[in-house]
Amino acid sequence: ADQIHIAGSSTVLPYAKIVAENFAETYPDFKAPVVESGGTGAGLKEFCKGAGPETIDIANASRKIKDSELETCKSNGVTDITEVKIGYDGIVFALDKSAPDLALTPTDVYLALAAEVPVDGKMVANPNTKWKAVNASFSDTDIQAFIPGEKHGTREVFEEKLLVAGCKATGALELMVKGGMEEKAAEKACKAVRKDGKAVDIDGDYSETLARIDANKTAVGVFGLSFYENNADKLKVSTVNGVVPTVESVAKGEYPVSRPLFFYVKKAHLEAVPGLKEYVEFFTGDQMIGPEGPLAEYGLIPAPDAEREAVRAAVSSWKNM
Amino acid sequence: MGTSVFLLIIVLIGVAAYVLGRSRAIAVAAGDESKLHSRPGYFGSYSAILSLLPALLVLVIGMAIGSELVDRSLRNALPADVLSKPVEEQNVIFHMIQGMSGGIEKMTTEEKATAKADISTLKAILGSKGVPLAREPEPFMVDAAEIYSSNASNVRLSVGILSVAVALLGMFFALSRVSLTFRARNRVEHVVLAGLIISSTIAILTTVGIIGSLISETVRFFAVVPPLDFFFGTVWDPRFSAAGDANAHGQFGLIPLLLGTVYIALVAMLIATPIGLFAAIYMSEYASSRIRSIVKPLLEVLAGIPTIVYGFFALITIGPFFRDFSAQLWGALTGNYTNFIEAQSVLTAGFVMSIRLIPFVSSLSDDIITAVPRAMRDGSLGLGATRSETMKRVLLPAALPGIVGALLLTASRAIGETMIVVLAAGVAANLQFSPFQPMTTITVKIVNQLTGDLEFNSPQTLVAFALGITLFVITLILNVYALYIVRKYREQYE
Amino acid sequence: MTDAVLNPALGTSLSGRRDIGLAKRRAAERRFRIYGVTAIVLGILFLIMLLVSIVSKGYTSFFQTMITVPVELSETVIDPSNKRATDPTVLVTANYPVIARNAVAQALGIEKTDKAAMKAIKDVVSDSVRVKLRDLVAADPALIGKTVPVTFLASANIDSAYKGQIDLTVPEADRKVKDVQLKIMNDLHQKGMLGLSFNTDFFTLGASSRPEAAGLGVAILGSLYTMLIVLALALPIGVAASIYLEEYAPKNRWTDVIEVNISNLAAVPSIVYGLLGLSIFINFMGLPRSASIVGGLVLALMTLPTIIIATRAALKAVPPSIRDAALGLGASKTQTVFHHVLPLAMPGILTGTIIGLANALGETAPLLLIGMVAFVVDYPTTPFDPATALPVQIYMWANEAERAFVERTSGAIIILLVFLIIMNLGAIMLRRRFERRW
Amino acid sequence: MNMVTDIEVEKALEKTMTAVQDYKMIGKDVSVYYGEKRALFDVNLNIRKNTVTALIGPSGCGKSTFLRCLNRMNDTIDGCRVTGKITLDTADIYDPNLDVVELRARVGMVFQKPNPFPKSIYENVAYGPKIHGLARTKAQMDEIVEKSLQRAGLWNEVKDRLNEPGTGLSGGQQQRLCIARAVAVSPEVILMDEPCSALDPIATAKVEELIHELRANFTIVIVTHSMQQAARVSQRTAMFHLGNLVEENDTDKMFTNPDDQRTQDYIMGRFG
Amino acid sequence: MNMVTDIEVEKALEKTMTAVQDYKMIGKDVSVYYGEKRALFDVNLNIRKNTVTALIGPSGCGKSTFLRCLNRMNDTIDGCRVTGKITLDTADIYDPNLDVVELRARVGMVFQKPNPFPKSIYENVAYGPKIHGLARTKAQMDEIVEKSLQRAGLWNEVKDRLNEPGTGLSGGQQQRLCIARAVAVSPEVILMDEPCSALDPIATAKVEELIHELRANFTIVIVTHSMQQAARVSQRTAMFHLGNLVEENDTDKMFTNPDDQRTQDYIMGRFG
Ligand SMILES: Nc1ncnc2c1ncn2[C@@H]1O[C@H](COP(=O)(O)OP(=O)(O)OP(=O)(O)O)[C@@H](O)[C@H]1O
Ligand SMILES: Nc1ncnc2c1ncn2[C@@H]1O[C@H](COP(=O)(O)OP(=O)(O)OP(=O)(O)O)[C@@H](O)[C@H]1O
Ligand SMILES: [Mg+2]
Ligand SMILES: [Mg+2]
Repeated sequence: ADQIHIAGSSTVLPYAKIVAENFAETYPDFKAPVVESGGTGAGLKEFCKGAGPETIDIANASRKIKDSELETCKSNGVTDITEVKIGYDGIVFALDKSAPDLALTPTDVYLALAAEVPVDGKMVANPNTKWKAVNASFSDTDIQAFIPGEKHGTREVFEEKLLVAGCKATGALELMVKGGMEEKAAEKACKAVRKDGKAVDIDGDYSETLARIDANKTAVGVFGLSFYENNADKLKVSTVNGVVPTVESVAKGEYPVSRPLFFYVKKAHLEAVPGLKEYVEFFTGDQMIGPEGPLAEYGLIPAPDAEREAVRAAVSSWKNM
Repeated sequence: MGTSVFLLIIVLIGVAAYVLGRSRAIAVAAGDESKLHSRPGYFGSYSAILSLLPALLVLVIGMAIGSELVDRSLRNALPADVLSKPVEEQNVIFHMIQGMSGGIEKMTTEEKATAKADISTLKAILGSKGVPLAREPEPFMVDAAEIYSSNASNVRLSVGILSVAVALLGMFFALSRVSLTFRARNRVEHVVLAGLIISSTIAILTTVGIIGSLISETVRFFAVVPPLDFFFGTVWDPRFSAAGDANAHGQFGLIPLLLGTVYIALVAMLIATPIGLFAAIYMSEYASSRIRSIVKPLLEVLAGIPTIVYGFFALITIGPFFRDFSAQLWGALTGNYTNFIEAQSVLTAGFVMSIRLIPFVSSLSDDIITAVPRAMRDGSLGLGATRSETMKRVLLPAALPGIVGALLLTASRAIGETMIVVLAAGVAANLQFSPFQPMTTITVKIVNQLTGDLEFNSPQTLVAFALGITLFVITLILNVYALYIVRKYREQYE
Repeated sequence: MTDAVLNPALGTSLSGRRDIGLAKRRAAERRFRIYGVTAIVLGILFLIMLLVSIVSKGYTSFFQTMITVPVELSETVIDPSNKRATDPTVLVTANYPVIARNAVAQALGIEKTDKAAMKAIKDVVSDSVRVKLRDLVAADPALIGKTVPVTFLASANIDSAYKGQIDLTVPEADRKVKDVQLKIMNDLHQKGMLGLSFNTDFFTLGASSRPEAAGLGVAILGSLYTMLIVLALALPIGVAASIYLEEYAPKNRWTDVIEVNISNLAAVPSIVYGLLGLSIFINFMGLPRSASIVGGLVLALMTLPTIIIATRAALKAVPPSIRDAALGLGASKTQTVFHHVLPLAMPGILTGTIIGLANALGETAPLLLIGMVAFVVDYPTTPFDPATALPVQIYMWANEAERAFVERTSGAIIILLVFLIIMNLGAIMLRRRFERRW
Repeated sequence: MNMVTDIEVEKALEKTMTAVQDYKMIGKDVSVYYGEKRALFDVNLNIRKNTVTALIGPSGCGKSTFLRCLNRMNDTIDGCRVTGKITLDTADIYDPNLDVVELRARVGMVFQKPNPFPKSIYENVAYGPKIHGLARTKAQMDEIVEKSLQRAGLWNEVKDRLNEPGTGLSGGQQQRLCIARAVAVSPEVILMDEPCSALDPIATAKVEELIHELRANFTIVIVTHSMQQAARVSQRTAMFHLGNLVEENDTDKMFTNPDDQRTQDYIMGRFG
Repeated sequence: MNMVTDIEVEKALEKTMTAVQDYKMIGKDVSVYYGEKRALFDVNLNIRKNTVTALIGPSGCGKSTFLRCLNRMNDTIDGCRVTGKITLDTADIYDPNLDVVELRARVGMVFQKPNPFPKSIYENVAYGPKIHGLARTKAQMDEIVEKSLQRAGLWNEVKDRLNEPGTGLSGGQQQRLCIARAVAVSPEVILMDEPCSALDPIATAKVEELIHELRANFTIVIVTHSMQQAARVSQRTAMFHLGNLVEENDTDKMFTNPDDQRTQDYIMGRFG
């Protein structure tokens, strides 16, 4: 392998591409890295297949590697892995420019999209069909939401940060536990999304969601912050808990819905693959993941300074997981 | 010397054998080639085959056996403490040594000396040669790697020499057999036939490969999710279990996917079949050759447009059109402007898919109708039948088995279609019967479960393999049945 | 009999009495014909709808907004400490974008100290100018210190704005292109320094995260390699298999199994072939990921059934009398097949091959699993190098966030279609030479 | 062979009749082109009612081509163009308003190569009557089928296997099936392109007899290579050569004392 | 027709010769089955060297089937099974070790329906010599082609368009082309399945003359429907009926005084 080979999350892909391109321009001695997109799972699977010239060097991930995956890795001889957190991905609700404004809270999201909501102290199948029914301050339009499908890492964040939060806030969780459910099961039930067509899973990318909103002007869609910013002329964003999602508000932790993005480096390849070390160092430098870097410009939410320093420290010592 | 050098030598011998065999045959014939049993070219081919085939066989098999032997001796030579480790661990070390041996061959003597002196530098040196090591090498590995690499090169050399010898032997043997009565053509044709047979088994091998590559993961899936729940479950919700039991896995019910698959394919076929068939009929019977030569390729372009394009067409144009149209229609009828067709629906997917299927139906049917002997047409026309009567009563019945075959082929395309459905029908695994509502298909789920951010060894990913094998078996059963029908038709008309 | 002869009127009267339902049948005939025309018109209408929507969106991608200004390749920026003689890397890592920005500023008479204006210029000039200037200087270091006119790309946003694809009624805050940039654009345009020109880069460049610098070069080359492999494998193997099954094979269980198998393989969803390719070619045989060789192998397997089915149909259509003729002359079965039957079946085989190849050319799903959905910048020199393919590039661009990729997506589709049409035309020409009715 | 004598008796009868008969079909200046190539040159040939007209001539001279003009079967050949005028009972058959279906129902055809449909024997024969609606009941259809098969001398051979495919018969049987099929429509004119070239003498004799019978009600044009056959079955004979009509005459005269030298030479076997 | 008299002279000569001639091919207890159906019943028929043997009999009686046994063309029909023994010069042609290609090169065949290859006329004729290596130079091949076409009486018609496709010829020309093609290989035995059924009399006469010429060097078996033709060209005649060989005899005897009643009836046209 005379070339860095990267695979994994399609969320990280655009950032990896920018870095790869700048890397190639800065280090013309090295070939430009090849960046595959196939999803975090597929990327990690390739990554954990073993150490050898025919295996990939870096796996991009939009979630932390799972323990069971790490185990597989280890049993295949991929024991030395360095984890690199590159920043955060903000998750926003956006509507068509022509649609009425929306200012959501987790409670609103939960009441609008959960499969079951508490009504008069009982859990019933979600009866809300209009936003007005969820929150009197909203407009009288149909609830129609395009949310990430289950294959997306974003979905997990959506569930944890909004549905479960809303579930707790409305007291539904309590209600279920009282009703005899175990805590864990109840939490899981909170994450169940209604299946009557009001909430539509999107397994494609954000551009598909955008196309759907284009075709259905009153619908709300879930996007990555960067995608929204690139399409701000068509979309308008909803606040969550009154906070407008921006790179700053997410970075400061004011905006609640975000997730970290990672990549994993196979240390066994560091010497063998020309440019791998340099690539990782280049990536983690402030000229890339810093607040002024091109990734932030594209929509990556930079980690706080301290976190970035920690990442660089981990990289320079090639810290093992 | 590398294997490729030997390969080149053998090929050269083969070329030489051809030339020699041919000229020897001409010499033997002494001017009257018709006395030869076969053309001189066949003698040449015979010699070439005899020198090439066995030699290549020896080369390939020899290399395989040789490397297996070398591997085995390496494994046996591993230190006892390594052998006592778990198998995965052993494998890792084994592969490291294998990798090292490749790297050591590229190292200069100085580097070797450095590495021998200080084992900790080895990793860096090998790295600079593009050989990654999974962990720090140990001294015993270096020795093992050296033995391994010398063994391997010995094997390569001896197998290479052996195969060259076999090639030469084959050539001389072939040349010695050149005579007037020698049936070179028959021999060559046997080899050709063998080649044809081998080609035809590629299909079987592909099937075996598909099943093989699906089966192990499927077994892992069924170890977690009971097959009954999978095959007869009516709810597809991989992350949520029915009973609310936190530890149970989600519901992997196949039925909604299966129904969606069949439903969408059915809608597509219902639209594509009449259009495609009539287009084919028009082109083969009515259209002038000019129109035919324009229309046919135009329609074929439809088949060539990537499915992803159709998907976006459905998503952006057709879906919204159906939705708005239905709203207008409903409004005009009842005064209440709500859409009864969803933008993403069975109808949208079926419709857009049918556009892509039209050329399949028409192109295949056209070829089949055209292949019906002209005398049939003349016979019917000569009796005063109109063209349409001729078509309906004579040509179509005669072409029926072929057309049924074409339709089945098309239907299977419909079932296997992925990208259009993803964008046009949605990913919602609904169990319902309205063509105006979204449904999803098996293929969509295969793609989604595999390419997402899901954990790669959880049942959520593994289910893709179970779905794959299910789809495979379904189409297999369908095809067997279809073939049976086609055969019955064929008997009737032959 | 004699009576009949004596009554010659019988013949005509018979026809006079006869009602063969002409009016009805003529109507039926007309209806039938109309169905046919309707079907064809519908088919072509669909095609036109598709094409119009693609071409109208994509044709603009063949033109690109370029800026041509005199650029001073100032030594102070490129090599301030004059080390290039000893350390040539300075020429490579120099801050070329600044040079370009300064050049634009100079051309418009903007002071370099005007931070806001300089920032605006930064967003007007494509970052790819770095490579452009670097290559220029690297090729001829003597240019350093001189001022030469250079043509480089405007940024994607400016490109979109210049092409009128950006809705300027939207409030400035929500636009990617701000008013300052628009002013710079217009100023440059008025000075004749900015305009559209044919976008050769679109065909030659590799992937890029910058829409304006993204091209199809790698994808075209990758598709080419892939298709050549498919053709080289699937056509001979498919034809060989068909010949065996159609001409030689005894009709028994085994051939039944093969036959069912083949029609079944034609129905296997392409994604499953991806799984096959991953486990056989990459995991088992150790072929490289993301390479056209694996893509070609997988697509060849996928195309094989299509070709076999078409070839068998074509072979079947060759009348047996031709085989009899050759056999009767003492041609062996093999000679009969290869000298007569196969050439006659060629048009049909070609049709099948085209359909198969067209499918393979447009296929995305299996390539997803073998790593060809990838960001590849460098040209593949062999089929073993990482590459993408056209449909994959389309798929990836379709998923890009930046708006400028939308026209490129359509542009790429247009190119893919052009390839398809060229393939089709070639085959049609071949087919027309041989087509016959028996 | 007592059949032959029958024919001779008939022929004597014939002579007196021809005079009063008028023309069923008239071909005037008929030329045919296959693409660039001209296959017929201004042929003027009239077909008499209730007469058997034989077309003879060396191979490739355009007999089949002329025959196929008479029911416009040439329309089905790409690139084939017909000029001149042909009438059927005064109606111009190349009139654009004319329905070729009606024409072909009135002018039936039997081809050189047997071309049964890949259907059962019964369906083969019933096909024509069915599309033209000639039988209203199954019984009527059965009758038509039986009668037609009998006329073609095939009934006894196939009556027990009417439901077997027609393609399973031997070549000769197939051709007779095709004749039965044409006859079943009861056309006014029947065109036969070497109908007996695939038949054995006995079947040939049967067909000749059948032609003889049919002549009472139908007008028949037959292309044949066998001059004996032409002499036996026809009353009028037309001789073609290189796309030209050389001579048309009473069969008797033609074979005894032809007007044209070429005819004489051909019949004597001096060229071809 | 002076050719006929020639033949008669020959025939007289023939008589004395037949006695000394031995058999070129011997068929012993030949039975043929098409799947379940039996088409030939224990036929014992020997083919004499340098003799023309005619096979006659009513349609469907198995003439073609027997003929196709002689060069194993029946092998190509699925489900066709041959029992019994057939030898060519003492060699069993159904011997598994025998190369059927070689057999067919020695026993050539002309079919009932003209089946030229869709190639040029030249290539049609040259194909056989090419695969059997009969010509080493283009000039030799040209000669073979010209000679073969001349023998088939086609040379004058096609000499200016040797490069045009053979399928563009008229039916009769096509069949003569096929004969030329078969002759070009110079086989020992030539099987002809109604070779003249698509030919006009002149071409037929030419072919008959050709058959006559060829007999000097080749052994010929010809299936024909025309008893006149059988009488004209053959020295021996075999009569089939319902898959059985009824009688095999000198042609003269056969047509004047056959041993078998059925032969007599058939020749007299009493059945078929
Ligand atoms: N479809 C066609 N395309 C081109 N030329 C043709 C076609 N059919 C016939 N011809 C040519 O037209 C001429 C007359 O052909 P036609 O078939 O009418 O002859 P024919 O007298 O019936 O001959 P035969 O007795 O051999 O059947 C021939 O030269 C032939 O080559
Ligand atoms: N391929 C076949 N499959 C089944 N039956 C066949 C096949 N070929 C011929 N037969 C049958 O075998 C019998 C003998 O046929 P064959 O063709 O030998 O007759 P023939 O004497 O040549 O007749 P014709 O004079 O009509 O050519 C017929 O009854 C025919 O139906
Ligand atoms: Mg003709
Ligand atoms: Mg026969």
